[in-house]
Amino acid sequence: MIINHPILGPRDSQEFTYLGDAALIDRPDWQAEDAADQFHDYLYLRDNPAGAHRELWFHEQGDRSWLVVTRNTVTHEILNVELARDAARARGRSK
Amino acid sequence: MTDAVINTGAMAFRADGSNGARKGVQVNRLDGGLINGARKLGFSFDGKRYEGHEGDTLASALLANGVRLMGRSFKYHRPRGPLTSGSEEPNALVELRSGGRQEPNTRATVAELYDGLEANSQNRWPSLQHDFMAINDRFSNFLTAGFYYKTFMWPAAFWEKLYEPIIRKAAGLGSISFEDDPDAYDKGFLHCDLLVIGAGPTGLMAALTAGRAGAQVIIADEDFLLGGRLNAETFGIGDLAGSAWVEQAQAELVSMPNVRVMPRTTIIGAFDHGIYGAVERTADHVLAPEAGKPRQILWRIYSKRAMLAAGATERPIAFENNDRPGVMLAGAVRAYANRWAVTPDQTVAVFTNNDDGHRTAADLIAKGVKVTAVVDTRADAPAVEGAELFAGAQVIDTKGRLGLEWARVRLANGTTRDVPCGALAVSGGWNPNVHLTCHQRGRPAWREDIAAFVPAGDLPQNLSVAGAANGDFSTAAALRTGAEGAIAALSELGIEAKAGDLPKAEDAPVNVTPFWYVKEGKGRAWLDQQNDVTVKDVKLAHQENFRSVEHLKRYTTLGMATDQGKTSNMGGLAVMAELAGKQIPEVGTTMFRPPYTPVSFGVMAGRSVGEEFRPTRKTPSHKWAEEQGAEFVEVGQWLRAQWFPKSGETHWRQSVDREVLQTRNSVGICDVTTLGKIDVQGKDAAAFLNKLYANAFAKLAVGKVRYGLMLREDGIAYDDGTAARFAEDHFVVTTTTANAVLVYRNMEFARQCLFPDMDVQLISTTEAWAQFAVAGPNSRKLLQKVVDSEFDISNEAFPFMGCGEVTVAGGCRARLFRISFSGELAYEIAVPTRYGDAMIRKLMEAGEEFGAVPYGTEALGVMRIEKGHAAGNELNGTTSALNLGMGRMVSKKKDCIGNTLSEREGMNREDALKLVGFKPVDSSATVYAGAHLMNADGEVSAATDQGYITSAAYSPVLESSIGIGFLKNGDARKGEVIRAVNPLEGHETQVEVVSAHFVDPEGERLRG
Amino acid sequence: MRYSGLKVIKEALTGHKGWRPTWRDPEPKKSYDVVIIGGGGHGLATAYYLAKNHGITNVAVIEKGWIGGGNVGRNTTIIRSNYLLDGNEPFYELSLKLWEGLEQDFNYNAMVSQRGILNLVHTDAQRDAARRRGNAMILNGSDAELLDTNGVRAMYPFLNFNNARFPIKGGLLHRRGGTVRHDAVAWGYARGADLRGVDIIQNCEVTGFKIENGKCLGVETTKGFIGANKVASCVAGSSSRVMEKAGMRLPIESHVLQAFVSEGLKPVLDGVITFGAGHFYCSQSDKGGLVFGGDLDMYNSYAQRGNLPVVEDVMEGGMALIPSLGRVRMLRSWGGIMDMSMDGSPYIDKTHVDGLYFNGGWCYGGFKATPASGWCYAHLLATDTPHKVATEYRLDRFRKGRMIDEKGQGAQPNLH
Amino acid sequence: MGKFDNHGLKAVTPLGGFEPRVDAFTGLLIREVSDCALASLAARQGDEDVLQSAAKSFLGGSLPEAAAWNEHGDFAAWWMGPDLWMVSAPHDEHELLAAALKEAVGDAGSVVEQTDGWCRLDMEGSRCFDVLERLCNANVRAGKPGDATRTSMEHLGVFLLCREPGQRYSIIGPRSSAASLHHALVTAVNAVI
Repeated sequence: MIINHPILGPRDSQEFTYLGDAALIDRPDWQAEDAADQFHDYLYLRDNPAGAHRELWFHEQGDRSWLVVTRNTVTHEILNVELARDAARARGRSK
Repeated sequence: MTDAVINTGAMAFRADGSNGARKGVQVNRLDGGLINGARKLGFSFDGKRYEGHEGDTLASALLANGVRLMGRSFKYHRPRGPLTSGSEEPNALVELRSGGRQEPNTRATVAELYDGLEANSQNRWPSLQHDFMAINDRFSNFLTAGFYYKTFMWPAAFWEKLYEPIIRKAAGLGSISFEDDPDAYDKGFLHCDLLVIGAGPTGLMAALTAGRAGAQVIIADEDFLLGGRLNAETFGIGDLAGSAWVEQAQAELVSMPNVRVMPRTTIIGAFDHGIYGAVERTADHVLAPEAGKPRQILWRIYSKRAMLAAGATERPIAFENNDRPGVMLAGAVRAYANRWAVTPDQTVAVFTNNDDGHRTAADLIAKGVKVTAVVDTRADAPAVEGAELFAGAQVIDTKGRLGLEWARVRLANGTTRDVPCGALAVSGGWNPNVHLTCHQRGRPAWREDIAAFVPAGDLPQNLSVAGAANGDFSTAAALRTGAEGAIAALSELGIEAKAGDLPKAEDAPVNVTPFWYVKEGKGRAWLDQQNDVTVKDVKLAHQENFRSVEHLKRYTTLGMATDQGKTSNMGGLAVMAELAGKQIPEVGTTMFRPPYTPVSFGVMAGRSVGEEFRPTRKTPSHKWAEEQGAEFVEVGQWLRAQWFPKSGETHWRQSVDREVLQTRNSVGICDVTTLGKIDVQGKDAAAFLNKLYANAFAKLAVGKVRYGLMLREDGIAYDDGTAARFAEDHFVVTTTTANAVLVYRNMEFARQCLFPDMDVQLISTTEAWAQFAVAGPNSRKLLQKVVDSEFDISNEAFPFMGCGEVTVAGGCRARLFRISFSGELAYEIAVPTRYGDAMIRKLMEAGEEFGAVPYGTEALGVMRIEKGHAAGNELNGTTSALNLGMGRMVSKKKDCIGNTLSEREGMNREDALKLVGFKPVDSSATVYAGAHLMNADGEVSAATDQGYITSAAYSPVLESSIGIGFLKNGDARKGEVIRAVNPLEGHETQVEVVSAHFVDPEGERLRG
Repeated sequence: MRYSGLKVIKEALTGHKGWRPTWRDPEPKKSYDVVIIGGGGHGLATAYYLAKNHGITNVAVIEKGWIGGGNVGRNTTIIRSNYLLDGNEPFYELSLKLWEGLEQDFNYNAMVSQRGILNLVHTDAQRDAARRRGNAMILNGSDAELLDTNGVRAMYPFLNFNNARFPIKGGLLHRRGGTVRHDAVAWGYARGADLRGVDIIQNCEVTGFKIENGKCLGVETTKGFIGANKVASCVAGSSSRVMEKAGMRLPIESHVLQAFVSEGLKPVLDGVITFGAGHFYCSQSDKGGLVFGGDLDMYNSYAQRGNLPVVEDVMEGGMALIPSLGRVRMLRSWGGIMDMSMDGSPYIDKTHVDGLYFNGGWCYGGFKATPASGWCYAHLLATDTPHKVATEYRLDRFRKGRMIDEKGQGAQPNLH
Repeated sequence: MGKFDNHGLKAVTPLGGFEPRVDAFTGLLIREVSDCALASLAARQGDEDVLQSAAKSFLGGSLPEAAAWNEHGDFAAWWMGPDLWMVSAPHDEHELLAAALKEAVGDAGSVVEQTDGWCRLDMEGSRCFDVLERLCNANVRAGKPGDATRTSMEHLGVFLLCREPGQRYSIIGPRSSAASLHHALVTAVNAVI
């Protein structure tokens, strides 16, 4: 596979390490009332779609950026790639 | 691409029509052809010596020498000759070469002849002519499709003891030598705008069009001669003979620096996003590769656009005894005649359902071969000049024990005629080579007018198909679609290519009347020649409800042969369709998966073999350790010294005991460079580490080191190490050797994905520093001799868990940490790696007066077990901080990765496993890591399992074997005697539960 | 009809006219006691054991395509009972015991062949882990032997003992492990279930569940609504897609695993060998092909195909282990969808919907589990209590912190 | 021996010698380069511009863009990742490069000594394309001077710096695997030449 890195352009997916669903960015608040449930759902449950899937790839043999890649799990077509840091901020994560 | 490598040797004799040297024992050699009659090549088959010519394949040379019998079939061991002239060959499989180079199942039809070639037939005993296993053929009525599912079940034990060993011995095709392959293989990467797959008229025209437009082009063909069918046919292009046009096109392509021409290169698979796998056979056409040069190269081709111009494969017609040596595809017979100047026999008959078969007859007649009949299933078959035509007729049987002698023909009027022939050229029409279009699950569609599947549906991204591969069978269509395809592909890349004038070429329509198998006769008609699948087998599968194409293939093994069904699938589908009263596409399509043709293990492994399987990481003291005669052990990719034997020591335990005792009594030195070191800086560095470690880090003072435990988000401990604070905004974190990469990755995840606004910068410095542990009561004294005197490293000035920058050996920059894994007064000292070799020598020299010893990973392991320090065996991915006895370290006052989920009920059971120590009641007994723990009394079973021992060692200090491990509710059971059972090796040891801290439990030594 | 050698001879002599369809192709009835979704190995085994063990024969197996067309039709055929953890080993030991009597039981030769599985050991830590595992196996009634280097060499002298990057220090041998002719398992169970009255309905896709007041009443299919007292999902790689129709999110990700077969060879490898230092395992089929595989492709996928890097990785492992394979050719590759669970262990459980049951999350270990999976799932469906060897396979185990994590990799499915 | 090398410890090169190793082939040279000091330079959040200008005055020129390298007098730098560079200078004169760089950028950047974390092998000669295409997936034939590509060769992550397309490259890989990297290069050269 070729991942179109937002900074570096097309790079072979072999340079990357795959983590999984980009929802792993949305780490729950540890002080929430139902933190235990939220953490369970966060860590263990997956939409696992057959189709567009937002997922985390780490450019380990490259510039060490984490990327959020939107990829079709049926065709492997890559629909969008963004820096995970930007995606995380867009989802309201900070410190 | 100025260095495009191409063997143009074959071109030199393209026009060479001389045949003076060819006759003689090559009884079936004809005139003309694209072989070099002037260059004779000697070779052997089954020990018998023959001669062929440059440009021959093994099959063409054997045919020239009158040899039709080249193999035996899989199940019935029927005698077989070549069916084809290409890589789809199912019958003529041989063992090529010998010794470590012995190569089973090589298709004689594509094995390029070289001087000294050695080949042997396979799957026969004692000889190809007299094969004992041919007795199976007599019992074929019992050995029908799937018969083995219905029998061999009684008595139950007989399957493995009797039936299966016989079957296994009889099965298989070629054999390996069991010697290591002596050849090297390479891998590489290529990039292009347009990859053209296949160098027949379509591919050549596409490459010319794209090359002239200045695009980066790669054109690859599995054959050693470019041109595809043009080499096998007599019709010309423009004013030139087909092969002459090829020569001209090739010369132009080779002259273009932007075109890479790759003969002998098979595109094996279409992978995601335009990546193609290609195997280039660089030395299979010579006796042995040059030293250092590869036999084959696996290229990963990154293409922006690709065009499949792979042509088509002819399909046979099934009829009774259609598998005798001499029964061949008509296009193959034509190729042997026109390209290789060979006829399989002096008398040939033709059996066809389309016009293509007639070409074979015409070409053979033109070459002076006697064509005894053209049998055409079509009642309106066109006339043939020079041979008798039987229109509306069928071949219903053949005869000839080890080779075809005659064919029986049912004429249109119902009578039969026996036609003498040593070869029968059969054409059932052509199947486009759609294989690569299926590699990403694209499903071909049926085209009625040519009675074949063509590419359809979702093709691999950016792949187009042209020419015969797309069902456009004429040469003119090939040239046109090749050019048009290239133009279209390049225009998508913004490259303008021009069509130019296409040369004139034959443009015959496809005249085919589908005809798949002859229904007459009680005997067997072969569909899959290699696997011996017959029409009867398909009928039986239908009768037993194995009616989908997938069930059919699996039940009968149709299409599972080394040709991957290229010559058999369509026939099987057609028979099933007819039986089911369905159209062919309703029964199913056959999909193809990579590789297009089988690929060797060697080329897929490349240089990753033997000791080079994976890179080796060496420590800074490696060379010195080698000089000391150290034994090394693999720790991940690192090689670490395991122990340092001294003369007179005959057992590793002696060395290890000595290293431990001397370290504990005086001082020992160990290279600990392999531990991961990650530099963490930034305004939020402390807050960041507070998130990553289960224990608190925010308040660690500058100049101090703290032990830290990292949890996964699921609350399981996965790594531990230390973090040293060099400044308010600067830490150096250590990880275990095994987890260095993982911890660094996880830290980046936290930094970029979880806490993107924290000001933290990370970088690995593992390799930048050579780090040595100096441990033992004399470690300070030793270091005081090495650390420059302006640095006070006394206990007061440099206390336990201190860290700082110093210089050593008169000004060399160093980092000093007062940390201990051994439990002794200990330090770790780091210098820039380039000085590591000198540093170990310096340390040893300074330690001489104390009797300093180097110690390896074994002694390190003993000492950490004596101290009850967890390592990889304890941090095994299933243990929590609680299990490790560090439950209280997990801060409840802050958010850190893993703390929420570590509170789950199942991880906090009352009888949770706890890390404790074990000492054998009988001090001469041995404790084994991996033993399971059982109560003192009661049954030994899984149900009564109390835990397990994770690590064990002989402690020379305690003069006893000791272990640490996890015991249910272990910390409340100290003093209890239980059993450590190891039924695997027949041991059972009574052990006392003790603290895991065997040596210096109060930790006084490290603070001294 | 009973299969036997005599029957084969009789048919051979009478033109094979007597063979009947191995299973019928009935039209679906309006409703069943149990509807099993998924005509793979597990679904068919469940139907078989429902009928045989529990006398429940008013059962339909509904299959989207052709039975046996999923992972039971594409796997590396290995059976074994060499698990480490209490939650797993008794289950796999039951499975292996069922394999051992399976062919006589369902009267179909699936070529269960116990030629042994050898897991190679390269380091002391691996030997410690192998010892713990071997002991766990023995304590659970399975078999294990710990070999040293010479023991391995005696079995397979052609492995790389000369210049290996990761020298072989021994291995854990499980003699009762082996291989099975995978397709035959599906056909054998199908035949056995069909003979007992189970309806096997092919080319029938489930399009939805009918759930009213928290109770599942049946399934909507491409052949219409089929009512059921109990609906049992058993669809391996399609688990998430099917259960989504019942409103469930699962602790499952779908990944692709590739496997490979070489051209046919005269005998090379008698048993199964697993090379822990590289990602490679291999056996040789009765037909002569080397059947081998390695790691997942690592990314979520429903594509049923993989990519080149893993092919290379696997074959590098093969060459590193057996240097005489250099000239052997890989003939075919394929990719299956693995429903990877969050701890590498499966689920056999009720769901929050009354009458709806779930079996899945088999990762790439589903084939060997087929008999026990069917046995235990049938038990759960028939009795509404988990079978005693499958009590841990609960969907809520993560909520409770009771993971069954053989590999110790945590909640990252592609690492199991 | 440089001015900071006047102590009792003698340096060895990544390939283990006292002198850098040179391997000569017909038309191609592989040269170990061990006389460079290296330091990584990372921008602190919010201080990216400050860092750029501080680095500019220290180096005598701008830090390179993504996937590029450049040199200004004694100093060279290549891009390693977002807001992260490696700076290089002759070791004899700049053994304390990291300290000097830190002083120059102050709190705007994080600096880490990297000198001995790496080994560098320079390849020079006309067959570079043919050798490199057997080693890494970088599209070297389309490359230009100033490219700095992170890629891998025989399972080793490396930086590939293009000095002159087809003619001169620097390959910078992990120091502990210097021997494996060197072996991979020499093997590839032997396969090509």
